[in-house]
This record gives sequence, C-alpha cells and structure tokens, in this order.
Amino acid sequence: MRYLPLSPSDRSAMLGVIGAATIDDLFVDVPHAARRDQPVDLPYHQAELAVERALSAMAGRNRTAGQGPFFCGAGAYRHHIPATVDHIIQRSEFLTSYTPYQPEIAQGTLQYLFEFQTQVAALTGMEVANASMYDGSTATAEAAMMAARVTRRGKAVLSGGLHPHYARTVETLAKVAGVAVHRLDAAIDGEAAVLEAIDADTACVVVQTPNLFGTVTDVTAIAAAAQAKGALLIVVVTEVVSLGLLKSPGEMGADIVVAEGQSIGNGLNFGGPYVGLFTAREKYVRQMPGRLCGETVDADGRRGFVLTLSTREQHIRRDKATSNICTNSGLCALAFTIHMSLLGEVGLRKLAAINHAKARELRDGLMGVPGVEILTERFFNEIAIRVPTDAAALVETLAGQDILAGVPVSRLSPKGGMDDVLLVCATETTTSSDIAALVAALKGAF
Amino acid sequence: MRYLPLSPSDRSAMLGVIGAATIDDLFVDVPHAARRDQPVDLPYHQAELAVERALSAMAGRNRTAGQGPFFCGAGAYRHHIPATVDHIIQRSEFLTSYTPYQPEIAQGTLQYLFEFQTQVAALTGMEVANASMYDGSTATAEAAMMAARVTRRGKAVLSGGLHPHYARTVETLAKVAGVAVHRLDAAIDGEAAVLEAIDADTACVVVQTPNLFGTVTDVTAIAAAAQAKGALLIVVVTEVVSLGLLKSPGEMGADIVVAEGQSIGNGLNFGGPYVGLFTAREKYVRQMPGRLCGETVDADGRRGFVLTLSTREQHIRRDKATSNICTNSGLCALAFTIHMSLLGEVGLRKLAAINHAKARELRDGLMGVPGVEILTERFFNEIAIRVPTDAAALVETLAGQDILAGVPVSRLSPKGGMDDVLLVCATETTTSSDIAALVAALKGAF
Amino acid sequence: MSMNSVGRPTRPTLVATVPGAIPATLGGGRGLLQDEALIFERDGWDSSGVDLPEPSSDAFDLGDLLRTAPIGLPGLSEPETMRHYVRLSQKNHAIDLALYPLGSCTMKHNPRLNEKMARLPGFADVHPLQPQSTVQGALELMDQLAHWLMTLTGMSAVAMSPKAGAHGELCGLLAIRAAHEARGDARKRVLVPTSAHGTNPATAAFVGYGVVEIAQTADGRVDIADLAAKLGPDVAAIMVTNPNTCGLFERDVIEIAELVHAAGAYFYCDGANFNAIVGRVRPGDLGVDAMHINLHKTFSTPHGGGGPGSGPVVLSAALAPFAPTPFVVKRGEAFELVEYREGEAAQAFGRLCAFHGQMGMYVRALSYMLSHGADGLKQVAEDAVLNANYIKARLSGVMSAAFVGPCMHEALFDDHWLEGTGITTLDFAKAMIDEGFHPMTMYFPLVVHGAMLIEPTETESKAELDRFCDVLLLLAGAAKAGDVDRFKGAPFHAPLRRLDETLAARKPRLRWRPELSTDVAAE
Amino acid sequence: MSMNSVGRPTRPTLVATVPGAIPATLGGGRGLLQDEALIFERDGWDSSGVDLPEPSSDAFDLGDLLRTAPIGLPGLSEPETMRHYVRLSQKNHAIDLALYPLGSCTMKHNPRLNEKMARLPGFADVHPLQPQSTVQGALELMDQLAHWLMTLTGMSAVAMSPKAGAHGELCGLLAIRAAHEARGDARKRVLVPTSAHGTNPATAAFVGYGVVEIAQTADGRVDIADLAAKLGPDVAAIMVTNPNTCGLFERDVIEIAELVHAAGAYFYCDGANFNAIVGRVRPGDLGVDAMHINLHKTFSTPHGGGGPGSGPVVLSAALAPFAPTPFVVKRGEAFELVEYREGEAAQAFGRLCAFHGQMGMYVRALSYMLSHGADGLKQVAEDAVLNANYIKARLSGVMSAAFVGPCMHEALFDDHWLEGTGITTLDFAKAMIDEGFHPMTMYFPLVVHGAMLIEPTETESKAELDRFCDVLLLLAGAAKAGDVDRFKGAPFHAPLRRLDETLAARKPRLRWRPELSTDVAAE
Ligand SMILES: Cc1ncc(COP(=O)(O)O)c(C=O)c1O
Ligand SMILES: Cc1ncc(COP(=O)(O)O)c(C=O)c1O
Repeated sequence: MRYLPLSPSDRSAMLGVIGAATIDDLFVDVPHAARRDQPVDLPYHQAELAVERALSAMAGRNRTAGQGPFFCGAGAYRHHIPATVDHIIQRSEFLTSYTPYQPEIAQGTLQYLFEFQTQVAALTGMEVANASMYDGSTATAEAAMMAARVTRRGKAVLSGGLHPHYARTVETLAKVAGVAVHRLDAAIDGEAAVLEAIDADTACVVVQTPNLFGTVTDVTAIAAAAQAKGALLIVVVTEVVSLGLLKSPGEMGADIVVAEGQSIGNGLNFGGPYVGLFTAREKYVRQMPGRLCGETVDADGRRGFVLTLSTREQHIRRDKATSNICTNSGLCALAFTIHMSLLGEVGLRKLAAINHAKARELRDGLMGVPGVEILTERFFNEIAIRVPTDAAALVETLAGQDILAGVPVSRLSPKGGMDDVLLVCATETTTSSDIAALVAALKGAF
Repeated sequence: MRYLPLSPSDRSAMLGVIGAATIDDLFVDVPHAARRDQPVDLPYHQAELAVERALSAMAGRNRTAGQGPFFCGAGAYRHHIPATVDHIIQRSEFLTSYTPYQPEIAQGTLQYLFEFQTQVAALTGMEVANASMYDGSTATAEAAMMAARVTRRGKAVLSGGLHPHYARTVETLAKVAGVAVHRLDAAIDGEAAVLEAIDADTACVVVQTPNLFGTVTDVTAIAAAAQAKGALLIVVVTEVVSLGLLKSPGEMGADIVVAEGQSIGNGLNFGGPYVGLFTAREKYVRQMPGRLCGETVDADGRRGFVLTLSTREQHIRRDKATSNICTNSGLCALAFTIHMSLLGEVGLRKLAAINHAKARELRDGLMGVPGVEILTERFFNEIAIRVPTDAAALVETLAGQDILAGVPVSRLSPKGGMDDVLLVCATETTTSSDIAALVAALKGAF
Repeated sequence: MSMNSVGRPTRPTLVATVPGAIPATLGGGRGLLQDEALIFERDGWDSSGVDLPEPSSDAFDLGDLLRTAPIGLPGLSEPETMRHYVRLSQKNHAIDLALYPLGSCTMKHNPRLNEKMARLPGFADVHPLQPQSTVQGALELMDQLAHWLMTLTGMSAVAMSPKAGAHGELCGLLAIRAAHEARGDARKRVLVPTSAHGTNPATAAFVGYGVVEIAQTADGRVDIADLAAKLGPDVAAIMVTNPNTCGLFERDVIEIAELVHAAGAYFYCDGANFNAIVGRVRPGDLGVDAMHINLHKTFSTPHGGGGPGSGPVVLSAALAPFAPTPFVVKRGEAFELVEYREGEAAQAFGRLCAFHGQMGMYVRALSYMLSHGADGLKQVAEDAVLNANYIKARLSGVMSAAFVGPCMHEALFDDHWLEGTGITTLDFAKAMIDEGFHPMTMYFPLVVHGAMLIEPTETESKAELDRFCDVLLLLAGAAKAGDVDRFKGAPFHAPLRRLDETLAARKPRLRWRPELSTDVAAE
Repeated sequence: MSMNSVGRPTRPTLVATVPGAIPATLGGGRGLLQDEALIFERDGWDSSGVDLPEPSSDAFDLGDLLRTAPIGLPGLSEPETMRHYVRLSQKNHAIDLALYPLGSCTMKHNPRLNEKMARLPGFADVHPLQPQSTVQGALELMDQLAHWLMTLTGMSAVAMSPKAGAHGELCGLLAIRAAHEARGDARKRVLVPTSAHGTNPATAAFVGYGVVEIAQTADGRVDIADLAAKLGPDVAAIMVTNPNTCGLFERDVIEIAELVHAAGAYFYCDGANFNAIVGRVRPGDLGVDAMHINLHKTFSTPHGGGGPGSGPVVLSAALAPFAPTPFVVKRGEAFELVEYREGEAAQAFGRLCAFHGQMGMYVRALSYMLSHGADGLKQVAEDAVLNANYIKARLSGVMSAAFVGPCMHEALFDDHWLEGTGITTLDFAKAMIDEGFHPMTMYFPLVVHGAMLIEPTETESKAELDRFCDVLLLLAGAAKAGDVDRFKGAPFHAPLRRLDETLAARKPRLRWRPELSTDVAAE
C-alpha cells in the first residue's frame, strides 16, 4: 500500500517496544460488538493506474464548460486562470501546511493572508477583511448574524435580487438563531425595495449587486436610508470581477460586504471549493467571524505576521464565539491573491471592461432573436432574458446541441413564477462564435 | 507584456544611469544594415488564453496513446507514471535551476544525480554511470566513439537487431570521426552474428537486448568472445523496464551499457525529451562522456556532492574532451530517479513481470489470428509479427478504426525488405479489451 | 556556464564553523532564505502580470456606476509574482518537509494522484448549474463517495454539502433540531464534554442551544454519572468526540448512546478523529445518530494552510429525513440532484450553502478511498494507532503521559514533567522548531494541564518517528538539565524568532496601509 | 488545532539575537532546513511506493535469462518519496528564488503556461512512430516553430532535431562538412576564437576537424587580421559566438562573413547569446550559414538542473540541402515527416538521434513565442541589453569592467580590482551566496583574468537589479577594506559550506556502495 511506510517488520518491532502482542491489544477500549476483524464491504486497494482510469471515466461523463459555447453564471463564473496560479498553490509548502498557528514557521501562509486581506479590503472599498469564509453564501448568512449581534435586533430583510441559494442559506441559519427573515419577491431591478421593509427590529438589509438578474445597483441611497433607521447595509457580490468596473460597495456606504471570490483564481469545480470574502467597517471588527491575520514583530524586531484577535473565535471563546468556523478556504484565498497580484488594478479594470463588452455583444446578439426579451437594463456581464417557452426545457434542448445556454431561473426558484426567464452570462472566455452559435440555436428553437 | 518587469519609467531611469539617450545607443555595435527598428513579420503578443487555445487546438489534432487501443513501442514505451513524479519535477527548485556548478546551493540536484547514477549502475549491473545523455541513440553513438578511444581501433560492428535509428545515429557520427561501421542485416534473432564480423581493428560490437524485434539475448558468450578478440561489448537497452526481469548486461559481461531511460518516469512526448543512460566498467571512467557527480565533504566535514572528473569535459578540455556534450537530460533523470525510488526493486520486478505477462497475452491473442505469424520467440514486452499484407498500410487502416496497432518495420527501415513485419508491444497500460479489439480488427483486416 | 577556478578542483580548509564566527551578511541575506516585502511595497501600481486584448466596446453605459477612484491593487509581472510566492512558501513548514504532529489535525500525506484527478476538466471545469444531463459523471462521483462514507460508518444517509467539520456540526445539530421539532418537542440544551473541541460548543450556541458541560473521569472519558444526571427532557443532543480529544476511545460509548436515546436525545459524534478507527469500527454500530467526517483529515484532502475542507455528515435512519438539500438520488440509470424541499426532501431542514458542496474535495477523497480500498483503510487505522502508541511508549519514561493505557491515534502528555524547570509547554514546542519539527498541538484539550497532543498519523515511517522521539528525548534531557536559554529564546533557526502576539492584538494592523508603512518595530 | 498559551497572546522578550549565543541544536536540525540521507541509507530494500496488480502469468518461459541476484534498488513509500525530494529541492538555488546571473546561460523566467501546454495529452501522450495521419497537430506545431525560427533569424531552413546547443553545433558542422564533401572539397580545419565556449572546439574536434584558435583584439572582438591570416583552402568553417562570450557584438561580423565566404569556408554562429538580439537583428542578414538556437536559453524552456534542452539549427540556402533527417514538410494541407535520405532529403548528412527531436521543448518554446509575439521578442532583446548595461554602469565605478563601451546582454568584469586584497573571483562569488544570490559565471571566457560574467536577462525587475548591485557594492567595499574572512570562509549561510572538490576527484565515489557507507570524512 503505497501511502503506508510501515513494513511488517517495523510493525512487529514497534509492537514490541509498546509491549503489545498484537494490534488488537491497542483497540481494547472498543466494545467487542463493534470491532471488525474483516474489512468492510467495499472494494480492496487498487493501483494508481486503475484509480486514474475509474475517475477519468466519470470525468468523461461530464460536459465541460470549455468544450463548447457556454453561458452559465448565476453565482459561479468561468474565467481564465493564469497557469502561474495553479502552479504556486500546488507547492508543498502551501498545499500541505496547516493553519498557521506557529507563526515562526508559517510566515509564507501568514504573509499571503495579510496580502489577501488587504486586497479584499481594497476591492470592496472596506476597512477590514478576514482571512476567508467557506463561500459567498455562508459569508452572507454569517453577515446577517453579525448584524443581529451588532444591532441587537432580530430581523433581516433580503432583497428580491439576492441569489436564492444565498437567501435559503440565510433562512436556514436565521431560523435557529432566532432571527426573522423577510425575503422580498424576486425582482429584476428592485434592490431598493428593501427600504420599505425596514422596521425598528431590523438588524440589516441585504442587497446584491450585480444581482441575480445581472442588474447593477447604486446602493448609496439604500445605505443612507438603512443606517438612518439603525439597520446595517449588507452588500453581496457574487461576481467580484465586476468590482474592477463598478463603484465599490464601500464607497457607496455599505457596513458589511460579503462576496463570492471564486471568479478570481478559482475554477468552477462544480460548485466548490470556493472562497467567501468578508469585510466590514473597522468598528465592527470584534464582531466579525473567522480568522484575522495581523502585523507584528519578532524578538529580533523583524516584521512578521500572526493570527490575531482570536478572542472572537471558537477555539478560545467556545460557546461565546462570533462563529463556529474553523477550517476556512485558505488555499482558495491564496489562488485569489496570486491571480489578483498578477492582474493588479490595471489588469482587473481591463478584465472587467472586457467582460462587460462581451456581455453587451451577447445582449446585442440576443436582441436580434425574435421572441427573446431582454429584461436587464444595467448589467455587468450577465443578463436575464425572457424566452417564449419554458427556459429549463430550452436549456435542455440546447445542451443536446452542445450549447450550455445559461441558467434557467426555475433551477434556483422552482416555484418563483419565472419559468420563462433565463440568465445568460459572458466573460472573457466567451467568443464571438460562441455568441453566434447561441443566437443561431435560439432562432431555431422556437 | 506579462514576462517583462520593466516599466517604461524604469527603462528611462536606467538609461539615465547608463548615460544613454535611447536603447539604440546600446546597439551601436550592430551594423546599420542589420538593425531592425520594426518587429519581424510574425504575429504580435497574445493573451495567455489565446495562446492556450491555439496550442490546445493543435494538441487536439493528435490521437493520443491513452485514447484507445495502443501497441506502439520500437524504442519508446508507454508506461504509467505515478502522479508524484510530475509533481516533484515541477518544483521551482528543480525545474528552474541550472547545472549544479555551485555545489553549496545545488545539493538538491547533486544528491539526486548521485542517486540516479547509483540506480542506473545497479539496474544495468555496471560499475559507473554518468549523470545522463540526451537519449539512448546518442548515448549509443558516444559509446562507440568511446570504445574507439579506449581500444585505439577504428571499426564498430552493429548487430542487425539494433534499432535502425540508433544505427544511423552511430553511422552519422562515426563517419566524421573516422570510425568504420559494419552494420549487419536485420535479423529477428541474430545478435551473436556480430562475432563473425570482428577483426583486428574492431573497437566494439554493439548488440541490443531486447532487440528491435523484441528478442531477448543472453550476451554472456558474446562478451567473452568479443573481449577475447580485444573488442569491447556495448549493450544497448531501449526498454529499461525489461531489466526488472532480465539478467543485466553487466552480469553478462558487457563493457559499456547504454540505454534509453524514457520508460521510467518519462512520457512518450512524441519522441523527446528522453534520457540516455551511460554506464561502463570503472576502469574506463576517464574516457566516459558527460557529467559525473561524486561524493565529498564540505569545510565543516559534512557530506556533500559535486560534479567531478570534469577534466574529461568540453568546458575544461575543449578540443581534447571526451565529448562535446554540455546540457544533458537533468530533469528527465530526476523523473527517472523518482519513479525508480517509488518502484524499488520489488516494484520494478513486478512491473516487468506484468509487462511480460501482457505481452504473452498479446502474443496468444495474435496466434489466433489466421495469417499472422509470430516471429519473436524469447521476448520481454514486444514482438515482431508477419502479416499477410503491407504492415504500414495495415497500421493506417487500423488507425482509421482508432486502433494504433504498432510500428511497421518499414517505418524504420524503408528498404529493409521487411514490409510485412509489424512490431507490437504491450505494457501494464494495455488491457485485455485492447488486445481483444486488436485481434478482432486484424481478423477483419485481411 | 560557470566553473570554479578555471576547472581546477578546489579544496577548502577543513575547519568547522564556529557559530560566533559566522559573519552577518552585509545586505541582510541569509543564503537561500530570501526576505520578501509585501506586494504593496513595490512599485506595481501601474503594472500587470497579464496580457489582455482591448475590450470591444466601452462601458459608458454604466455612467455613474463606474469606479473612478484608485482601487489600490498593485500588479506584478509574472516573474515577480512567481518569485514572491515561491520565496514566501519556503518560510512554511509542511507535511512534505517533516513530521507535522498536530494532535486532532491528522496531518497525513496528501497523494498527488488526488490533485491530478481533481484537476481533470471533467470535474474542475464544470458549472454547478449545468443541466443535470450534462453532469452525470459528477453526480455519480458524489453518489459513489456517499456510498463509501455510509458503508464505512454503517449509517443510513449522508449530507454531503457541509464545507468543513464545523459546518458539519451545524448540519448535524440542525437535523437534530428539525427532528425534535417534527415531533413538536422543542429542546433547549446540548451536552458537551469539557474536553471538546471549541467548534462543538460554538456550534451548539450558534444553533440556539444552551451548552452544558459534562465532566470527565480521571481516565479521560465522559463521566457517565454526570451525563445521566444532566440528561433530561430539555436536552436535544450530546456531542461526543470519539476517539476523544485525549486520544482515547470512549469505552462506554454504547452505554452513552443508550442513555441519550432513552432520554429522547440524539447522539452527535464529532468524527474529526475517525482516522483512528476507519475501516475497523463503524460509528453506526455504536449508536451514533450524526457524525461529520473531515475529508481533509481522514481522507487526505490537503489542509492548504487552513482550508478548504469538506465535512459530510452521516445520519442515522432517525435523522435521515431531515438532511439538507441538495442530495443525489439514483432514478433508474440516471443520477438526480434533489435541490428543493419536495419528494425525498420534504422534511429537509433547509440549505447550508449555495450549490452542492466541495466537489474538488470529493474527487480527492474518492481517489484516496479507491486507492486504499477497504483493506487499506483498515490498515490506515491500525498504523495510525500503532504510530501513536509507539511515540507514547518511547517518550513516557521521560515525559508524563496524561493517561495510562493504550491511546488511539494520538498521544497526550501534560506538563507535569516540566515542573520546576521554568520551561513551559510553549517553550518546549518552540525548541522543537529549531530541531526541524513542527510542534504538537498545545494547551488542548483544556482538561489537561499544559497539554501536548501528538498525532503522527499512519503516513510516518518508523525512521521518522525515531528521529522525532530521539530529538524530544534530547530536548527533555536539556530541559531537565536546566538548559533554559535554549527554550526561552527558541526558535533561533527558523525564518523568524518568536512573534509579539500581544502587540498584534493590542494595535491590530489587519491590512497594509501606505501611511503605516514605516517600520512597525519603531513603536 | 494548536494554540499558544491557552489562547492568550504571548509576547517575547524583544532582544536581538547575538550570533554567538545561538545554541547549536541537539539533533543537528536547522529549523526548516532538513538534512536528508541517501535513499540507499534507509531500510527500503523490500518496500515499494507503488501498488501493482499480480501479473496474469509467470515468466518461466525466459528460463536462464531471468534476473535472480538482488538488483540493489531501494523502494520508498509515496510519503517518504515526496519528503525526500522536497527536502532535497530546498537545498537548491533557482530562478524562481532570486537573480541567477550566470553569464552565457540566460537564466530567465520559465512561464508555467509552457509547462501546462507541454503536458496536454495531445503532445505528451503521443508516440513518435504513430502513423503520421494521427499526429498532424504535432507536425503542425513543429512546422510552426520552424517558421518562427526561420523568420526570426532570416534563414532558409532549420534542422529541428538537435537536442541541445552542443548537439546543434554538431549538426551545423556536419552540414558544413557535407557541403564541402559534396563539392569534393574535403577541408580539415575550423577556426575558433580563444573566447569561445568549450563546446565549440570540442565539437569541431569531434567532427574530425583540427581546431585553430584566432586571437582577440584588445576590445574583445575577433582579430580580423589574425582571421585573414589563418583562413585558407583547408579551413572548413569559422565558429563565432555573436554576441560573443565577452557580451559584445562582433562589430565586424559582416566583414568576417565576407572573408570566410571568400575563402570558401562557412560561417557557423554559436547562437547561445541570441537573447540579446532576438527580434532586433537577423543573423541571416549578417552572413551566417548555420546557427544553433538554445531553446532552453532564448526561448525560456527550463534548464531543469542541467537539461533537457533543445538546439535547432537554422541554415543558409547553401547548407539547407544537407540538413539531417527528419524534418517536416507540408504537402497540400497535410504535414509530412521526411525521415529518410530521399526526395528533399537526398543530400541529408544523416541522422542525429532517434525520432524527431525535443517535442516537449518545442511546445514550450512556441508557447513562449506566441505569448511574446514579434513585438514582445524585440522588447526582450532590448530589456536584456538594458538590464546588463545597467548593472555594468552601476558596478563599474568599483569593479573593473573588462571592456569599455556598451555591452549586450551580459556585463563582463575581470579581477583586476581585487588585486592585493588576497580575495579571488571564487571567494567573491561564494560570498554572494551568503547574500542570497547565485554567483555569476566565473573564469569564463578564458581571455579575461578572473572573469566575472553577469547576465541578468530581461525578466529581472529594476528592484531586483538594484538589490543585487547594492549587495555587490557592499561586498566590494568589504573586500577592499580587508574583510578577508567573510570571503575566504564563505559561504556560511548556505546549506553546505565550501566543498572539497580535490578529494572528490582524487578518490572518485560516483555511486553509493554499502561497504563505503561509513563517514567519508573519516578519511
Ligand atoms: C475535534 C475537532 N472537531 C471539529 C473540528 C473542526 O473541523 P473544521 O476545522 O473542519 O471545521 C476540528 C478541527 O480541528 C477538530 O479537531
Ligand atoms: C556560448 C555557448 N555555446 C554553447 C553552449 C552549449 O549549449 P548546450 O549546453 O545547450 O549544449 C553554451 C551553454 O552553456 C554556451 O553558453
């Protein structure tokens, strides 16, 4: 067994040192009824070649995004990731290290976390960022809980543009945490409607921009109005590349900004692992969930970094912690940081501009398809369209023609009354011929 | 331009320090007629995504060995390479370092070279091995030249089982070095015939086992007879996995053993880069080509390794050097060493046994095809068969059915009179259903 | 091309280095160890390490929404980026460098086959919301992994989506809560042993339960009497780690389960330590109702400097109906994702996150399981336990083991043996760094004074264990002999010396700011 | 899970390390730097790091041919293998760690895109002898790379198969020899400047030519008068490196070519330094007949600790007919390999190796070329030359430049400036190691006393160049101030101190042997 270094003779020598006759002697504390002498009913060990074949066969039964025209977004975006990123994150010293609890021999991880926090804060326009959450949806749920702690209020208002998976994640957690959730009806362009739902017990309003339908919203007024009523504004971003083009939530007055960071440095991976970004105003830092990396010095006066303010965390505060999170998305954060370091401001702005231009090209193409109605007015790289048929069925048909046409809203909200709405997205990986193929296929589809 | 760190302002600041007005001032020594102010007539720089697409498209126009039944060998063998190998050779410290001329900061490379030399010597049963050659064919040519130096004789006798590309490589070099080459006619099982061609001016006889046709030969008697006549025996191995099963050339008395090491740790790569193994009896060490790594100590008495005996080499001895080789196959040697460390003797022997068993299975299957004649009697993992048609045309036909049926001898020796002979090979990557597919296709082919 | 002295071999004077005689370098260099500034401290505000084509249109349609102020993100050319991160990486310890004996963390070898498989485009380049007909292979993989997990644990169902252990705890407690609520039996409290990992009480509190601690016996197990006393109609669940955080198997686990079930509560097992028993003991046979499995521990997906992980939760028949969406079911030959509260998921307690969980980790874990097989996984548990007991045996003469009798996959020591030396567990740990080892888990579990929790895992060779034990015994000898400076000042040989955590917490600097770029040490 | 001191942040005493006060470790550890024995020195004779199925039949048919004696190859489990090589790797300097200013070696950034492309199964998993109809993409790639090389050099043909620079020299001289022989004009000698790289005379001798050295002028170029005097009916070729190994462009290159051609000889150009002029000067415009191009220098394929490389040779119209087999031609839409001396290859001088050359390197080089494009490659040359001149300008005040005037891609210094210090070029170089830099090429070219040849390449940032120059100036200051120990004893901070090369050469130990495993130092 290739992963096990002990040889039979090692094993008996070691049992000798221990003073045990057999390995069973070390399992004496296990109740007899539960001890299994024989392996469980599963296949036995296999050669690397055999495992590789079995998994490759499964992989071969999936249609990859890169294989042909592809327009899916809705919270997960296909971007080109420079080869440098994947090379670096596979370095043993990053890949096979643990959480940097011993800073003297973990400066590699700690310094990139500090850089990550700085980049995330800059990107969102916020004051402090943590060292990552599981993903955008769980970050959103934690943000709502944090708002409740900060405001000591019991209600969260969710916009109708918030990604339905995010909304349901918030609802699931809020329910047991005793926070009431008021979720508005789906609306293509209605983030501001959250204001009407604020009452004296509202801890936060949660809006998304670009929202599920691709609509971009200036939240400045929402921020001011919410704060005036004592509620925090939480802004959710599921496509962080947009922040290369769009005014940041921080500039617009958000109190907490959470985001899905996957678009930078991380592949689609069928939904995970992704990387949640969590940022807030500095005054709320002690209420934030997750790890924080901070700057300090060593005994020789050299600059160094450590995990800090951990008196918020479960391993110190236990049932008084701000969150139960422990393992986060370290390596995905590294991928994010590397990709962002490569891009820089110059590259990010240009990448965002390309995405937007591609989406305009897509929108223009779709405008030429009889029966298709463009629903999203102000967008970044994704729009909602109305089709004269069931969108899910249409997507299935086009998949048969090797075109992945986008995400039907019904996939996310099965009973949302938007069965004819389709979300289509374009990024720098979308080509003009992809768009032409979609347009042609749609023309033939109804 | 992503690989160039200098910014325009860096450039002008630097020109200032240099005291040059423009970059052209630094190119003053170039004759005016040859200075080009405009880029040459080739495409301009492209984004990583665009390059990746262009190259992937080309890659997509090749039928990969792993895509379906595959039986090609004839000097390049498809084996499974553990993922660990490719991971390690991509580490920056190995991939992006130079020849280890500064041993204090190159012990990583030097130690693996020492391990490589030791493994190669053990595998071939020889006393000393060098730090690699370009590939098996150039190693063979260098071996013949070395034999001429050692014996001060002027003729090399090549067996009819020596790979034709190797033979032609020897001939090309021998011609200008003033060494006469006597190359015997192709023979399925005739390595011993070299003995008859030895005369008083014969520096070496070159035999191959397993030879081009897969035939395995005990060279003990050849060694003794050649040495009795004052000639060296050079043994060529193109499939080093065979040495896990077969008596080593060293045990059988060879003076020089050269081999293609690709089978261990290195992929097919359409023919290169591969790794040449070069070994000899210790007494000939100062006549060997290529780099040698040796053990020593540092100023604190710690063990360390250095490149040594370089007074044989071109950078010291210039026109008196044993060879002109400089850059060799370092990283391929590393891949070899890692794969061999994983295998160990236990794994290598088993791998070889599997290869042999697969080839027997293949042979047995082909025996059932009417019209096919098995030509090779004692084989490792490859055999020659006679088919009742032109072998090259047959291979082309079967390729149309997505079966790569092997290598026609006419591909290597176009006028060799063996147009109906096909070389077929099986390794641990060959499945029973691959073999069944080939057998079925052959049954339908003539 | 380079050579020493025109090709003539050179010979140094063979004089060993006198430490004090080593000259400090002029530029601050330390041989191969490169100092490295932050990316913000170089002049990269106008640079980039990517080439991109010009966009085909402008973005003026976005008007006021456009970002005009500088963002503050430096760009580095590709060579600079590579060098920056490679330099940083070399300041880390890693499992690929040496033993990483963090108790409770299961730092085992991460096979690169798994990395390769996770990067197959068929897994890595697939969107979570593609039509299900186009991702049958991905769903099959999830289904197969689920089958392995259920078979290895002997449980009825598994919720795949939790993204780490703590998220799995959340999942389990939410299922328990839903089960109680379905019976109209809202309960308010969860029992947690004092030795529990911090995530256990934190999760219970997060889910709205009051946390009640249960005492531990002198031999490091749950105090059954205390448990019995604290059980009652208000108790929703007990959360027990087994093997527990003292590295011991809860001998009375079946009795515990019976007591808990008799009280109408559920048995949540923290499965972080499953590595000790995988393939040898099925938690389902012990009466467990829910257990998370850290794929990033037992099933070798890499820790990645803190994540990502994956924490599927196996569930008993009683809890299975409440599993969150989504999950995979097989209908005929086709795999299907159940994504909403309908059909099989009618009683689902909700959704834990967007999409379907940590696919990248699933691929790695299944690759590992297929490689090891049922026989290999059993051997994993045995070798993990053997290695821990070997360390315990070798060190017990000098260091004080916290409990007598065999341990499971980790050996726990207290700091009793350091009494009077003036050296603390922390000091001892930092001296280990100089010797080339990562320290063990310290000061956890809380029930043991100055705890040192050593988990070697099964992927350590006897030679490495011996090297480790030899060094610990030498250090212990030095500690007892009063060689205090070696410990108090340690580490001396690491990239940095001990860091000032108090300063970091008192004046938090959580991101780089231009105005603060003067030397922090100046304060 | 691990924490310092029960979660309370700790603060070290802020006392800087006194070098002499650093205690040596007890186990010999040095923090993160791991000592590592040879694979033969552990107990791996019966182990393996692979799992393989049982063979389906025995091998008794091979009878006496079977290997029965032990082979002597240890096997390591996968975790041990990984750790062994990762530990070793950290003892290397690398371009990814810092400037690697080896003159004549062009240690530039190696883009990882190239690595990724070379690993596409369509390139990596293709057999060289598959039917050509199944490898059209591979042949297309070779054809495209050939097109780029011919266009960049302005030459008529290119022989792709040479496996490195020296192999390319062999190719070029064989073509020249064949061209002479085709005219019945067997010539016997090759002219080589004294400053040439060792491979030049070695290759000429290998091909059976007598080597005649040509003198160099005081300004570091070929002495035309000496050349003219030595040219004659017996001279087959001249081998000139341009830019030459002093880092200078051969001003009179066109005149040289004319002289050589007038004498019926060919002009072989060693293209190792093509990086200085790529995209800016076409060797074809200079009268060159043959030139090898090290793809592993100019076109960024990685050096890999010594190889593999690739050395395609571009040829003038005069030499093109003699190019070796194989080569790619396009017939209609199809690409075809000409593998034998027939058709276009009727006059081919032969074959240089099995198969078709270094495909893996071709993919990387083309990936690099497409990325940079014609505009980027021109910039490469300019930045490479700019960086070298910047170093030259910054250091010239203190160190003695070998020649006046601008250099090309590398700056050459001699050891004049060290006179009287007792410090040699070698000593100086070893002190650079302590400061974190790889030494420059030393004692080459031979025409300059104590040569120091510094080639930064274009992929170094100004910041890194400044860091490098700052350190060199500090070191130079120390040298001149008589701080001899810093140099004589250096390196102090590297994994090893200076090695005894004399011992290695006098008592060669070229492989591990069980009987010699006692400490070599004991001798
Ligand atoms: C015993 C125990 N429980 C729970 C956890 C939490 O798991 P995770 O970090 O995956 O959230 C850990 C992780 O360290 C643990 O050791
Ligand atoms: C000037 C010069 N010529 C030739 C060579 C030989 O090239 P290779 O090492 O690729 O054989 C080198 C390599 O260092 C060189 O610098």
